[in-house]
Amino acid sequence: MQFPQPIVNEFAITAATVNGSGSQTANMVLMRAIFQMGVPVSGKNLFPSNIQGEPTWYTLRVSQAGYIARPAVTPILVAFNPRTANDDLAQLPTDGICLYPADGLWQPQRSDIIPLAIPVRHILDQVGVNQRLRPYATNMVYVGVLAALLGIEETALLTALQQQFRGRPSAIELNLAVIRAAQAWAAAEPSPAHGKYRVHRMHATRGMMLIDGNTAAAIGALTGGVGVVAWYPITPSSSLIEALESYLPRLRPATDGATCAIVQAEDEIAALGIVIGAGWAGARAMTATSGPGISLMTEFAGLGFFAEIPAVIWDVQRVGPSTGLPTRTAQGDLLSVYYLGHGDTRHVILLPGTMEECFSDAQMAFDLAEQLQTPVFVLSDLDLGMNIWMSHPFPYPEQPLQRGKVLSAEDLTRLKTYARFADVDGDGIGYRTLPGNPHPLAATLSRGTGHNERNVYSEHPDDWQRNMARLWRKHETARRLVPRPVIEINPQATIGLIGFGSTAPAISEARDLLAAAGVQTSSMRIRALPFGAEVTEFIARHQYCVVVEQNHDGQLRQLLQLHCPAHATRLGSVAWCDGLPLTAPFVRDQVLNCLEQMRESSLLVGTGT
Amino acid sequence: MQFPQPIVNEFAITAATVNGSGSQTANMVLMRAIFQMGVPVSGKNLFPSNIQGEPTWYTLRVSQAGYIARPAVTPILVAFNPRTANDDLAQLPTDGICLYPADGLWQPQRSDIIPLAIPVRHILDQVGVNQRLRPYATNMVYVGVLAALLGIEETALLTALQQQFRGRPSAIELNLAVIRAAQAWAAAEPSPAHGKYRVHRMHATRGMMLIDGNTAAAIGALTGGVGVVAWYPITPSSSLIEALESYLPRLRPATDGATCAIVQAEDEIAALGIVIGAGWAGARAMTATSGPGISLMTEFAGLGFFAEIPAVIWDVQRVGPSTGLPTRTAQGDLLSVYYLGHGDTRHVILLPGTMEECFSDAQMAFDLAEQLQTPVFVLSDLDLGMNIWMSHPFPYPEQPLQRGKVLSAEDLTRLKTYARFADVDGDGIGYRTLPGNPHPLAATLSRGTGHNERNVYSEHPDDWQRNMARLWRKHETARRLVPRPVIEINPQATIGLIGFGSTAPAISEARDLLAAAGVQTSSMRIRALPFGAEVTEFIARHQYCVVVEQNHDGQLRQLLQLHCPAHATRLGSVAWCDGLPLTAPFVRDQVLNCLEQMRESSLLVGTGT
Amino acid sequence: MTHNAIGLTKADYRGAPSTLCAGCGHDSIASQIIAAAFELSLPPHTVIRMSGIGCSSKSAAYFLGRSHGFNSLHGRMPAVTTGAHLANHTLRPLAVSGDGDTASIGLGQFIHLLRRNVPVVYIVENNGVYGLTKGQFSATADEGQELKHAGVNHFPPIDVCAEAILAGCGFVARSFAGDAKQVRELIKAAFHFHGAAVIDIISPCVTFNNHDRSTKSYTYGKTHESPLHDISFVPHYEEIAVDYEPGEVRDVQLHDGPVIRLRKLNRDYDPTDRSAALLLLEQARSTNEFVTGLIYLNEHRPTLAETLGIGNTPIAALSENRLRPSREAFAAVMAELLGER
Amino acid sequence: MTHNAIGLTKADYRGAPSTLCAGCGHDSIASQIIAAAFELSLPPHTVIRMSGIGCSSKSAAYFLGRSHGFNSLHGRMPAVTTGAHLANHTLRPLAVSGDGDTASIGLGQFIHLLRRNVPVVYIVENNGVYGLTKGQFSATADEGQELKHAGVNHFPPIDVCAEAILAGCGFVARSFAGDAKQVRELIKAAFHFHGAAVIDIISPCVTFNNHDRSTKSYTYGKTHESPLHDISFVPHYEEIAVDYEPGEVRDVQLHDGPVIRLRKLNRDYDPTDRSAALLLLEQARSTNEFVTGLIYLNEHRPTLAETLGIGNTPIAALSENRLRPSREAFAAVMAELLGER
Ligand SMILES: Cc1ncc(C[n+]2csc(CCOP(=O)(O)OP(=O)(O)O)c2C)c(N)n1
Ligand SMILES: Cc1ncc(C[n+]2csc(CCOP(=O)(O)OP(=O)(O)O)c2C)c(N)n1
Ligand code: SF4
Ligand code: SF4
Ligand SMILES: [Mg+2]
Ligand SMILES: [Mg+2]
Repeated sequence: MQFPQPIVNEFAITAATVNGSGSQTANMVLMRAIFQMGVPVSGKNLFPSNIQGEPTWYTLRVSQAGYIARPAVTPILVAFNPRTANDDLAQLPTDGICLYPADGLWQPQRSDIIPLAIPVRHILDQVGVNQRLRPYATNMVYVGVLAALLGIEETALLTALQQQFRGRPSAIELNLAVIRAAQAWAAAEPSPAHGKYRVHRMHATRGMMLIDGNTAAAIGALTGGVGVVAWYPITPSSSLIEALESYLPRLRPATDGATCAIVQAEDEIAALGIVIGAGWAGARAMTATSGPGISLMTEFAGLGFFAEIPAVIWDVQRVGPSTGLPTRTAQGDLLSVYYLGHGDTRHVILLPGTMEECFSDAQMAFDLAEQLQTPVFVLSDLDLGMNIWMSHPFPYPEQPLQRGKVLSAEDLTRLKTYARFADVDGDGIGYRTLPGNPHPLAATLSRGTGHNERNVYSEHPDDWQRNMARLWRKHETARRLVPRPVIEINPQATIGLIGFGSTAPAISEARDLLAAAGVQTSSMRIRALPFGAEVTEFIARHQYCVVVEQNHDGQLRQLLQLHCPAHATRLGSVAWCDGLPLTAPFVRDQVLNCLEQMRESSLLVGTGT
Repeated sequence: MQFPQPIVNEFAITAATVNGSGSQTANMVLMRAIFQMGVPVSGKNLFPSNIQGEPTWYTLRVSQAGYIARPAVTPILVAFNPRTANDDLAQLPTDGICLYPADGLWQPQRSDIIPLAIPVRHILDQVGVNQRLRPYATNMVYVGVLAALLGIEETALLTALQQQFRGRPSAIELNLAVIRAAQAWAAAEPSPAHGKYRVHRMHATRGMMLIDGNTAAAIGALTGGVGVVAWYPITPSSSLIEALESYLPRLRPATDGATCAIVQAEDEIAALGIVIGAGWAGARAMTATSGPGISLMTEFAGLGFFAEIPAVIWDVQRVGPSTGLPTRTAQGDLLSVYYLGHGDTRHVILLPGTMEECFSDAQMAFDLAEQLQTPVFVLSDLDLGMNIWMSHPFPYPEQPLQRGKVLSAEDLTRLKTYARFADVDGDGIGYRTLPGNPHPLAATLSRGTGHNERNVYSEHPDDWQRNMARLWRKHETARRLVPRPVIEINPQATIGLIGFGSTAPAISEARDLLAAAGVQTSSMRIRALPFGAEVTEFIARHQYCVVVEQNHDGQLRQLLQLHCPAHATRLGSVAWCDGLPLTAPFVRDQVLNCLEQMRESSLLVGTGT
Repeated sequence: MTHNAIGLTKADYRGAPSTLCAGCGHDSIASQIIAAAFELSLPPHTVIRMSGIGCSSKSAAYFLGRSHGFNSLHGRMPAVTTGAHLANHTLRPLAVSGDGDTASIGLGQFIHLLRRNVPVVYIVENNGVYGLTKGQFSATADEGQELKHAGVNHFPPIDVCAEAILAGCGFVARSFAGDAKQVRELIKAAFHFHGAAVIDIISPCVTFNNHDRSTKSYTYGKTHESPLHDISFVPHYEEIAVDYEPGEVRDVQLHDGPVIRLRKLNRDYDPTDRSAALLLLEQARSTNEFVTGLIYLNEHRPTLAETLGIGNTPIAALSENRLRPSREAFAAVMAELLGER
Repeated sequence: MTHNAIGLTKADYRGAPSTLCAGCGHDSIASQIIAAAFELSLPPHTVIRMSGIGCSSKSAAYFLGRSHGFNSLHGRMPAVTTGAHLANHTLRPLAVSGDGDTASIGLGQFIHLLRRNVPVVYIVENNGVYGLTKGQFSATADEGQELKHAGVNHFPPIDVCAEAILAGCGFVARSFAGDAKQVRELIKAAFHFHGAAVIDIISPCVTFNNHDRSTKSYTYGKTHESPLHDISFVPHYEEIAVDYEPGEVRDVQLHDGPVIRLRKLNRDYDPTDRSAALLLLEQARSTNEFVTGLIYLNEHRPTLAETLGIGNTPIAALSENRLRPSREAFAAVMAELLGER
């Protein structure tokens, strides 16, 4: 098993460890170091809903081609969790490398792989790590060994450590010592694992940064003028608010009093209630939650829609229904959020798919919420929100905040008359007056009950019907204002792939794989609901479209079928959710399957209902 | 304005009064009396969300043809509310009769109608009604006058009073005295109003009864074995539970302890939580609510779906979104209930459209909930639930309760092994063990978190995916078990009308009107979700189908389009909601409109999203 | 005086005409809200009317028509009020709620609002029933109480005042809707208080709190089997009025219903002792009395806006340059993320 | 003894292996639940394990594996428990919940459960933080407390015991997870109690309640700027154990965190005086102490099933002929509706 040529910059590593052991830090150091070497990286953290002691896996992909979807195969395994080691080993491809602690009881029982037993205890003894910190320092050992095997540069490691342990020199020192000792051991250890996979310096990551979507959203919200935040902790959304809280003093210092009020509410009902109250009183207000919180917010979402109050709600999706899998990723809330609330409700939803979009949507959500006077949902997910992605730095906004139609006391003096919900401009959007506006005409009593144009309680059938018709006009306005889909047309393609959010990397890589298999495709990544005209056009111009999404029921497909009934039977569905981000080969295979089925039966039966 | 022939048994009356004045009792006496004469009647109570002092209208339709939809035109007006009298008068057709109190300030200002001023004070003086009861007795005055004008028989009136004031002779006496005095006055009063509209005895109501859907549902639930009821008051569902409470001692006497526990919860979240807890522990449990309550139940609905707990939830729909119009009717919760809960959820929904179905669905909901081990929703509405309808008496059930798959301790001893969610029968439904089952294998910890077949917490991707696939199989099983649609095929028809619930009378009358206009139609009344094969077949066999429903967004149409994507463009929509039950002429006109539009553009754009 | 210090008349503090039942206690309270706001010369636009859902909550439409307001969701007004306060802490929320709204569905939000000390004047219009849904028991109904339509209540009542004290509320009072003067004075005092102020006002529901047997009432004189028992008829009642002195006890006959015993706190009662206040409520509970007056006072807690360090300018009025990072601060964060520092 | 009165071993009362952090107070409590159930010889199938969501609620999986159970929704376990009781009142619910689950999101349901007197043994595993979501403050956190990740808490804590007493709960106790004997004895007493029994157990979160400055703690000895501050690393801790006598005061050093002061109630303390119990809690509050032991006892209220008149057979076990009207009763109602009588 000696290989003539090393595989350079195109491979993946899985580190299988125990959560609460600090392995996540080790993985981040590794990822940062490779990124420092200019090589594109992506990482997927598969962690349990638990604080300490349960299995966790980290998959690090290195790809000079820039592929960042979860890899289907990882030829390097760090088998540092004896509880899962046999299963993990079974996933390793032939000729794969398996690192494991020499001191443990577990040993890999496969002859077609390259085992490498690491004397962890010995290395830690060498460095003199105290007993208490050993479980932690153990993880830095595999970082050092991998650094040696892959040829990760010393400067890159140092920079990575500095970024990771910002301003804590003693931490850097300890970790560096462990890494160096492990590196030294590995360098001296004769093993076929050497030289098989290598990281070579590139310049593909220059000017880029590593960030997670929750942090991007937090910075976006602070840039977008958020003034009130109310939230209730829930994985995977908590870190969005916690990032916001930690960036607040730096980005929006409280020189003359706080510029943003953050309140941890007693539950999600209260969280959205506070946001609705704040939006009503004129602040840009937001909350972040996940599935169970969304369900609890249903009644207030309906109030916001019907009383026409701006609000921004981030749903960082996890696997549902119910409590589901709190630490796994999914795209399963699309339908329930779109229709959130009894009666005839339908909401505006933004669907970011990159770090840059998490940042920009966080701002735009406020603009849209205030322009449309309605709750705006942003559907992110655990993969986007909590995993680390490469990103271009975010641009400082060049447009002023769009604060929508608000009448001042002076405006009212000029106008002499005021009706909150009069559709003066024909776009379905009335003019607000903010509480505190002293003009005698300004005050109304906002309400979730039926009302006439002047916001006065009314049970009159016409008032109700007209109001609902106006709300539909507003929905049409929203259709024009939300971000356009990201479309890539391949002129030779008769097949279109449609998706949204975090599946973009898998879909885009799958398109290359499909092309290699002779299937040309165009692609459309939906950026928002309600859909615009481009969506219908894209579908109309392709013979078949396949909607790829990470849920069971094909929720985006359902909404697209409703939007384009004439093309309903030409919309295929690849809907899959098991908590893991999709891989490109899986998408390729499923798309091919789906196309075959569609060609066989020109008459498709619905599965959506 | 003298009419040669009276109009017999085919007309309508609107009584415009003030709520809290007791007029509802007067209207009921009138309705019962006409029903007693064997003539088909229907009544629509249009009341405010208020306890006392606001306008209220009651529309009583008399139809020998058996039409029971809300009438589009009512030629007799009881203008007993001066606040709305001018508007009410404007609705009166030419030659209509307007009764009004002679003592008030208001007088009808139209020359094309027949005014009849009633000396209310004088009549009450005659009877000697005391001051305190006058506002109340005033209403009985118009009953007496109408009895005289329409020729309502004395015995019918007496029976009606007896039914209304069961066991309160002094009340009967007072009311009868007022009615008689008013009758006597009217008989003596020369007026062209005499003899214009008449009630003649028929036998069309023999063996039938008058009842509201909430009472029918309550009797059904008690017949269906309900054991635990948890609820939170909300119009228009409260009377369902209150009826259940009042029939409980008679239908299910507590000879050996209560047979049904009824708890008023602190809110709807708790109400459904109690129901889920009781269903889990083996009781037939139910709640009843309306839109805002449904929104609050979202999280527990998802838990019930995913932990697979039987539960029955009545949604007596009112106008939404949000608090909306609490006392007006709508069919606007179909989509939100179907998708209630984040993640991939879809629920089983029953859709009663008659009193008999309210009764039978109340029983079947429990059977289905226990057979399918899932929450079953029953969507009624204010029109069905609170208005009085004619009904056949309900049949005593001949089938035993269907309690689904439950394993006893003996079963477990025999089986030797147990996995809660193993799909032993291939129908997606596992076997339950009930709490209290002493077998050592019986106990599991139910949960809303991801689990394997043995109901043990699992984050394993395959466990999740397989479980969701099984839940879909269960959904397919539900499709087979739920009630079939009510289909009427007109062999000559190329047009199908589709609806559900309380719009049935308007749709069926509209079919006659359409036929009169030369348009033959078939009809399908959907009885449940998920849809079965018949639904597709019906749609497929008609050139165009028009879905008539009482909401803004055409919610049933959306679900049908998803179910039959191949026919999506041949499904037209008449979706209208202003809080009033639909009328047949309105439906006719809208259907004709819709058909014209569909014929014009063979390529329909979606409006659903 | 027809004009107050800011030149407004009492009419300027009125709202839409009430649609509540004649004689409803909530209307009496609305009148005193109007009177108090007028006498305090509150600029209408500096007050925001907040309410949930119920007859009591509806009444927000019937006073201070020139104040902005939000008639929100059943039991969830505290959250909406908290948000409004955070967005604009220069506005003073005046909240009206019912006992169902506050003590049944809304109990959690009520307590958490008080913990945060949102400076709201929070009036509970307490009738022990759900008026708007036709007379079911609320969580403040007396144990053993019987209502014609709702039967017997078997559960101990929640004492809104005791809960408020436990939650850290610094102004806790109780009154009776018919005691116009006390209601008005308490509302005025509450407006002067710096923090959350709760006033629990017994406010008879003339339509549904009409039982004639109850553990703590003498049977209503007349037995009258008559059409009155028709649920669709709501007879007209007069509002109840009482006027009594500090230290006095007054029995009040509610319409067609129970007698309640009010005990007005002595002038020398010291409301600043938290334990004593709780004890007082416990004692009143065991003797089936309602003590009225200012039960507990403690002005030492910061308001929520103060806790969070909000400055003079409300967040809703912050200019764009304070709502956005400076270019420099933004650039610094980007540089750090890029690893440039 | 290895077998109890019904012939089961302690192992028969165990659950799945715990996945909580080493040293977590919740595990100590789970051990005592197991011990108490074993010593009481409870037939496992007569107990139902009920919980919400959180580390504490997860722990329902780690004891009484042969008892049925429901790990339900965050803050909503009280409702599910109420329903289970109504369906089958012969089962005894043993509920574990967290302070977030009970006092933050679940406060309303908690209080309403107690008002109804559902005979649950309700254990609050109180650590003042949200463990499972990584250390935010809950509503029972001390005012002024500081946590590394969550900052300073500005709001007064909810006293679960005081709320329970106000709500009419007849068995209210407090203990400390490390006091194995007291925890076990209280659990056993609670099982003997006929009605809702609340035990608030201070249960240190070793991972997130790790602040070193706080109004009521002395600074943790070592200052150690080290990789320990890495949020992804959870060091191993031992469970804390204390053993002290009635009447004694004991200061307990929580892991890497504050010191709390426990005061065990005297043997001669009379728990049957409701006012006195409230006063005791008020005093402990003002001296920053936790009194431990049985604080309040009152066995006079009927359980919910009794209030509703449920008979011996649980509703879930009623036969079809009791779950359905008789033909005669049904016919009579139909006849009445048809106007035939
Ligand atoms: C979520 C929700 N549940 C139920 C209702 C129905 N509802 C309206 S008012 C009310 C009770 C009001 O009682 P209370 O707060 O005491 O006010 P009151 O009418 O007695 O003044 C209820 C249950 C609702 N509007 N929203
Ligand atoms: C509706 C809902 N909101 C939020 C969450 C996230 N969540 C899980 S556990 C928890 C807090 C648990 O705190 P506590 O009850 O004190 O338990 P502990 O972990 O401290 O034992 C939260 C907020 C959830 N599961 N459901
Ligand atoms: S029902 Fe009761 S609370 Fe409602 S308005 Fe009438 S008297 Fe007042
Ligand atoms: S995080 Fe805290 S509460 Fe949760 S298991 Fe760990 S120590 Fe226990
Ligand atoms: Mg009330
Ligand atoms: Mg906790």
